Amino acid sequence: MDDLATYAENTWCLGCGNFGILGAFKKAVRILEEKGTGREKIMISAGIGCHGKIFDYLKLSGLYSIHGRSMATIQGMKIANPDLKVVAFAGDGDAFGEGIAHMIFAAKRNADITIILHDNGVYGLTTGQFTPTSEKGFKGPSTPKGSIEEPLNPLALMLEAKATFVARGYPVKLDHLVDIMVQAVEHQGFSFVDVLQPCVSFNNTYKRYNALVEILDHVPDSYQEAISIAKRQDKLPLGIIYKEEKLPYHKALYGDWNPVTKRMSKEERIKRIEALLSR
Amino acid sequence: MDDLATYAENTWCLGCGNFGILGAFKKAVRILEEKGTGREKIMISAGIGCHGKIFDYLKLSGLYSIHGRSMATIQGMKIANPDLKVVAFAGDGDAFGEGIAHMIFAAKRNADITIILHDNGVYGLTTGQFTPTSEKGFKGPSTPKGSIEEPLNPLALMLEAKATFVARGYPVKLDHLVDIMVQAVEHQGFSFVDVLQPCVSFNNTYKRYNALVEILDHVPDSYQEAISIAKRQDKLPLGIIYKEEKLPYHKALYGDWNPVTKRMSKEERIKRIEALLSR
Amino acid sequence: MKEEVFTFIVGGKAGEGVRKAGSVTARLFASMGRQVFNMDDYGSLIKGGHNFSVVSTAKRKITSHYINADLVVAPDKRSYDIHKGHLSERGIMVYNYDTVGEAEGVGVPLTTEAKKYPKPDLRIGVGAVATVAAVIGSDKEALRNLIKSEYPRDIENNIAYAMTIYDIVYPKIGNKFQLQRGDKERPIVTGNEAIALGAAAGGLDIYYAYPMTPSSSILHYLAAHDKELGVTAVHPENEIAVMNMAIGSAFAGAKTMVGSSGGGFALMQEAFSLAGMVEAPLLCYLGSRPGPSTGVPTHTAQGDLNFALHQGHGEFARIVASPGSMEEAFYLTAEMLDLVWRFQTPGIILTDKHMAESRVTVDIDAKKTRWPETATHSGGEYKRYLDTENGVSPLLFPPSKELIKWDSYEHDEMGVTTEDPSMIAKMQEKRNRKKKAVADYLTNMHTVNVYGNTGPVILTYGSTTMSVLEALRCREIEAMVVQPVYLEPLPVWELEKYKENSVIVVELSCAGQFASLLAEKVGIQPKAVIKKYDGRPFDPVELASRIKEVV
Amino acid sequence: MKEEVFTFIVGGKAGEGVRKAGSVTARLFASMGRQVFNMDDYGSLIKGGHNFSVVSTAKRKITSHYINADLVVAPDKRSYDIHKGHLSERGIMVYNYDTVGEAEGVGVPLTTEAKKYPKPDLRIGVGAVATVAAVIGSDKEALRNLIKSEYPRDIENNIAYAMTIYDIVYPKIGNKFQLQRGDKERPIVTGNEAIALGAAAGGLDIYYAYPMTPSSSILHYLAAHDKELGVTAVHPENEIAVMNMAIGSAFAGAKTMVGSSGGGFALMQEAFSLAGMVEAPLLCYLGSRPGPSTGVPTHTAQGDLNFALHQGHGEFARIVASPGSMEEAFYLTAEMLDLVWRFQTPGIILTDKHMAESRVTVDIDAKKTRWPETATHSGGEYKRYLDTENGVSPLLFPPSKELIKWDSYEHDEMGVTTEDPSMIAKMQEKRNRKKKAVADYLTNMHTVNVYGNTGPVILTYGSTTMSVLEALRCREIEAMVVQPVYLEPLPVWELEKYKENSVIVVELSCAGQFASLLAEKVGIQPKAVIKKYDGRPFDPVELASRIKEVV
Ligand SMILES: Cc1ncc(C[n+]2csc(CCOP(=O)(O)OP(=O)(O)O)c2C)c(N)n1
Ligand SMILES: Cc1ncc(C[n+]2csc(CCOP(=O)(O)OP(=O)(O)O)c2C)c(N)n1
Ligand code: SF4
Ligand code: SF4
Ligand SMILES: [Mg+2]
Ligand SMILES: [Mg+2]
Repeated sequence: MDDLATYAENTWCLGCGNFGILGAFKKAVRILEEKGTGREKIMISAGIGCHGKIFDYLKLSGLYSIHGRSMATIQGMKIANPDLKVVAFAGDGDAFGEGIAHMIFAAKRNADITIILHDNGVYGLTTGQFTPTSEKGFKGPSTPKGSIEEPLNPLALMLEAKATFVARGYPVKLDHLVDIMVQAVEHQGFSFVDVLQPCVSFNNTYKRYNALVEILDHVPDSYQEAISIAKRQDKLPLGIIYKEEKLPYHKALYGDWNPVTKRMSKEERIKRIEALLSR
Repeated sequence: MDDLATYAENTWCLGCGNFGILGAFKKAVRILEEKGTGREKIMISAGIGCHGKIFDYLKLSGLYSIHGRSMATIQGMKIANPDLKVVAFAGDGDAFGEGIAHMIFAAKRNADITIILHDNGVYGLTTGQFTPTSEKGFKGPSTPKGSIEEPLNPLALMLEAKATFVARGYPVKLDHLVDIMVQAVEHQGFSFVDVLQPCVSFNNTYKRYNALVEILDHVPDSYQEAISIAKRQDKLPLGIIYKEEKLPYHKALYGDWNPVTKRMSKEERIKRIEALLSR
Repeated sequence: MKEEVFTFIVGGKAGEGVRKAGSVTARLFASMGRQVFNMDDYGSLIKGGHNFSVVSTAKRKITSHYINADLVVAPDKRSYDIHKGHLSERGIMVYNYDTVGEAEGVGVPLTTEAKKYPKPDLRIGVGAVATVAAVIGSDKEALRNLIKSEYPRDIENNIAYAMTIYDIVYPKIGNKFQLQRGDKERPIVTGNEAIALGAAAGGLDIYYAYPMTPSSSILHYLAAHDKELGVTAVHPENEIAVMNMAIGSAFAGAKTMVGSSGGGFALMQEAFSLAGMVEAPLLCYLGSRPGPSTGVPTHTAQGDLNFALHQGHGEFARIVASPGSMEEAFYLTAEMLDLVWRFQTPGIILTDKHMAESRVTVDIDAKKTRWPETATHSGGEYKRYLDTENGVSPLLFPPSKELIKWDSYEHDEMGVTTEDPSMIAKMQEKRNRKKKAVADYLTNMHTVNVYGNTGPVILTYGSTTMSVLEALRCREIEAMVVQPVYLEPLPVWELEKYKENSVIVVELSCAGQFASLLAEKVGIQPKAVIKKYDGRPFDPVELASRIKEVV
Repeated sequence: MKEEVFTFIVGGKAGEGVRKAGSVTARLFASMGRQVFNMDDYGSLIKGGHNFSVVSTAKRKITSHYINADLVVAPDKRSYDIHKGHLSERGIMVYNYDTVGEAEGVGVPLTTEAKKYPKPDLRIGVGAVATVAAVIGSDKEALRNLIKSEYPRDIENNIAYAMTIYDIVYPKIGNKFQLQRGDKERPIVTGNEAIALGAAAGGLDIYYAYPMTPSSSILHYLAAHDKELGVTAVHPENEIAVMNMAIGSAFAGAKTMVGSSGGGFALMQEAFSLAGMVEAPLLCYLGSRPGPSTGVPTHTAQGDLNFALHQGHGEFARIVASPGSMEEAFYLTAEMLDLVWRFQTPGIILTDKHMAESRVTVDIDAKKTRWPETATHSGGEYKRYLDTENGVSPLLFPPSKELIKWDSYEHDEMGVTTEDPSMIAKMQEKRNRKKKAVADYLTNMHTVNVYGNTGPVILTYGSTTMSVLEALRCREIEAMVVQPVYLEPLPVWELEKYKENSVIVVELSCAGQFASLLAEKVGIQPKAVIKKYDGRPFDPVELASRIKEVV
């Protein structure tokens, strides 16, 4: 019995890379539970798109957000109650189109959140338009003659924005992806997992990815190395590409305060307001 | 007589770096005129902030936009009539806070526009809050104990976003800045000029900049070199840091069409609609 | 239902050609000179789930699909179960014997036959079309031509398969419903196509949009036909870029339009207000779906009326109009382009998924539109915000020796920023005066459609107009249908006539926003408000009963 | 104007301590137990330009500044020229002899004396304060203490300078206006401070905002007092992040609030609708300034009423309220926090620059607020969107063994996405039912302030209430002032009483939005609408004449 599944009907296309992401995340949750992080502490969110449907399929609490905003949503959750682990499933259109500002700033401030990018190089749910990560020349209904824009490199961009955990996974390498997800959630700070996700309906990249992926045998030692791995074109290296320990945002903001569990009593609050008023 | 000035009262603080930017741009316009680009072809825009006031002070046509959007505004102008040269004066809060998505995408698609960043590391007009380019620890009214976020590096970020012309100027080196501006406007594609702009009221950086700036003696040969120059901390190199020729967006979009000057006649349009309808 | 209407439903999984089968069938009927209304009911997914396409046809004008069908083709069990409840009294169920097994109706081995060719799943739709052809007694030649033109990929196999299915179906129920030919063959368009073409006919230069159901197909259509129409279509990084780029383009003299649905349009509101301030002529398209928020993306609702009427902070004139037919969608879009340019202020074409995506036969005369007329500067010193009697200042476009400054701050006539109290007041008055100018202008225009001339008054708007008209037709109810085409300014001068009547309001909203608007602005106190808010458009028969109940 | 009111104006360049001088003077009057209203008129710039601060004081309650002053201090020529027109009949002009030269009034060498110390420009404000002290006959000891506590930097020099100026002024006009002491010393707060404190008193946990005049000072105040109040203040990358973070925080159980002005609030509208859909308790602060678009950032207007009332696409309940005094700003904010948590829907506190930034003596009892009461889950299987009679479902916060799903799509009771027509209709009804629940609840609350009980009825709202009350006071006009505190739902049940009266509406709007709202929702046809829309608040004397004209 799959106690991490809901009754929602799965409507992804047969063969979609999202199945692997769903499966991997369930495994990751089970491992996290074994390691002491109960599922009731793991909050999820998602954007709108095929990727977002994972929200309905996972029996985990959270907030199904809007296009491009799940990374803001979970930052709000984390700031409100830092005891929670927060994870957003994002689409490439979602995170690097509509939501790119939130991505960059979450990284920059080292918000203690995890972003799992369902990177299929296409707006799946809106029938196949090009996205910020689509290759130049990509044909979709808004670019019938081929996209005329350069793609963004999500890994390099997140590194430039000072992300403290950057990784790439591939659902075909399921256990490897599971391991990345576990480490990403455990990382105290901004963790970004770019998942190469084939979209069988609009951008079927299985063949290309199968030929190009290569599991890294170590976590690169330096930011420099991370950047060059992120920018490789000949191969698509998989694994943790960069990892750094740094004070997460909420700790820098209020130390070990917790707005929800350590809330000041009403009496104390009123006393202080009175004091402020009589100053 | 200053025929590039309007009757608007200048309300910048005495000593503000913006005066230099204004002066430099006027010089640049005159040089561009000499080189054949009449001022009536130079359209300007600006965000909201101290920087934005340059719009009122310059006797040039354009649209005084809203916070964070001037780079979208001028892209629209360019697409409508590619015969125009379009320049946006942007603030650091403006361009790298509210408007960061437009900056990245304008660069990525090589929109043929020029961005002049009044980079003062502060929200000047709203009384001194930290911005995306403020140093960690910067004290402003929203961060009275000091900013807890890492600053963005505008040059490196624009390079990562595939800008085809990236430069840094400093109003104290006026003629050097003028030259950069001229080249930026002439560049056919996305040009970005990061101007180190001291704000005497909230972030007086004259001393620091005077000590650290250093005029580059050549345009770097490679993207790699550009990146490392952009990331230097010991010095603040001034000059054109990167330059690349690449098809600008509007040409990739519609070749040598011009939506406004080459507009199809009504008769022709109707004929074609009738044909489409009867298909 | 009068038997003059014939309805066909085909169901199945998304991605299996169901919607295509619906549209091809619509084409088949249209080619017989008949009129057609084709509505797709589909979910927010790419493959799987359950989809269906309803095609209703008549020899006369038809403005709605009917949910009860004379012929259902059910390729799978789910379709069978769902649509057996949708059979009319005389209705026939044709089901896929391979997936449904023994059941009531006519079993056809759609899958077994399809498996004789590659990609059998994608052929089922062709089988459905062949079934319709057989049932209505189309000859095989006509079917062959239809398949050829509509399924250009793998034509031979498709034709072979179609013929096989035709031959299986024909002996059982062939010619069961002999449909007469109509008067002439008409083009079929969706509401969005009508709007895209109407905009083009009205002089559109550039269209900006970020995809969002149900507005995306305008972007797709214009991107596909850009060179052909001389229209540039741009898909930027987000809706905020869309709106601001569009304003920049308008500044440079291009007739621009943007499109989105509720969520995306919400993001444009800051720049909508900017358009009000700089006095940018800007046409916006808002295609509604059930909200709030993400809501039900692929279904329909009229819940964004107040949202459309009150967008943007501050005070400025805006024009909101909602077409009541595909033809009107075409003409009105061109007309709105003219109006926003005439008054230099933003305007909204409000519609919903039901109109945006339904396919209908139309009579459109593209010549009956005009290009925008604008007040243009005629010489002398140019003042962008010249204070004129009606609030409209002449336009001038770059490049020009004159100074052209558009300003988001409050400004003087030159477009230079001001904080001077008397200038602020003057400019507020100038912009507010335009409201009156627009209203005055509309007074001399056709702003309200009135259908019928006796019986109770039914007030409705937008796509629901089509449902109401068909409801009246199908049950031969006598009523007067009054549809304000313009919603802001609301043509109170026309609507006041109906204040004393016994009025029924029909709309796709739970809150009854349209009814409130009429009550608040016109003083109409309706006897009844017929509402629907389950994401689906009205079925004419059901609506007719609800109307009969209240009259 | 009754002489019970004393008004002081100080003008000068921005950045030279003009506003500070105004606020210190206000403090001086307050320390005498008097009441104070202090309004700053400043431009959108940091240094230079022309600024002025008006401080009016009385022994009784005072709810507006007066534009005609008994004492003007003009540090420069521009101030002199502008404010000589602002002198009351008995008014005295004290000007800086060094910059103005020989002129009417009392010349004082403010600059010459200031130059004896470092940074002379920054001292002029101290000189203005010393002038006031001399003119009202404060003793030097009081002045010394005031300077000490209000100008903590470089105290000694400031005191020395103040004493010099006092000694120059005193012989000429010292003790000219002997102000009596009032009943007790009261705190002085701005509207924004009252709101920040009211939110804290009502249980606020987190405040999110991106700076925008005139809302920024809430962010600044809470950031400065975060530890002290146990409130977290966050300034994210943009307004969209603000709103979405806030909703995420509400999900996790934190009482959150966001704040902005028109343009920034426009950007939040997509997420405002999200709050409606997920049923997030969320309090928003909207501080108006003249629009549309960037408009006049540092001035005032009530042009965002319709914008506030109709935000977000789709249909859902929202609560909009606007306080009519600083005290009300305090209590109402706490009350609104309770309401949005009680009904789990977004709410807006609407105000404007005039209220947000003016400084007023207040009587606030912080104990008179309560913390939000929320329906909470009491055990058993949890259903986030349990369909209840009033539409409000119990809340439960993570971490919990129960599944807690908030969903922007249409959803079932568990919060799982649905496209099912009957579920869609059910949830639309649930959310729309909350409107009635809110209205019912408000029926038992104090929703309309009524001042006075005879005379013509004056309807007004928000900050303009303060202007109207002072206008009536200063000219001793008898009238009933009716101020709806809640604007959505509008307390029609209370306002209907005034339908038959002869009503005057007063508002800071060109379009007359408030008057239209009353006409449309209540059926009030005002005899006159007194409007102002030049970015400045009403002056009570001028307003009194306009009221007298129409009654
Ligand atoms: C503000 C807004 N704009 C547009 C949309 C329409 N929309 C829904 S999903 C989507 C794109 C999804 O692409 P991506 O994030 O890559 O997700 P995928 O479907 O590929 O998983 C868009 C544009 C929306 N829901 N909201
Ligand atoms: C949508 C929106 N949010 C906030 C503001 C308020 N605002 C005006 S200027 C400004 C910051 C300006 O900073 P920057 O761009 O760095 O310009 P500077 O004043 O430093 O030149 C802000 C936040 C606004 N005008 N619009
Ligand atoms: S469209 Fe692509 S991303 Fe979406 S479910 Fe199908 S295969 Fe997956
Ligand atoms: S505040 Fe700073 S940026 Fe603004 S005008 Fe003054 S010095 Fe210049
Ligand atoms: Mg995608
Ligand atoms: Mg700045």
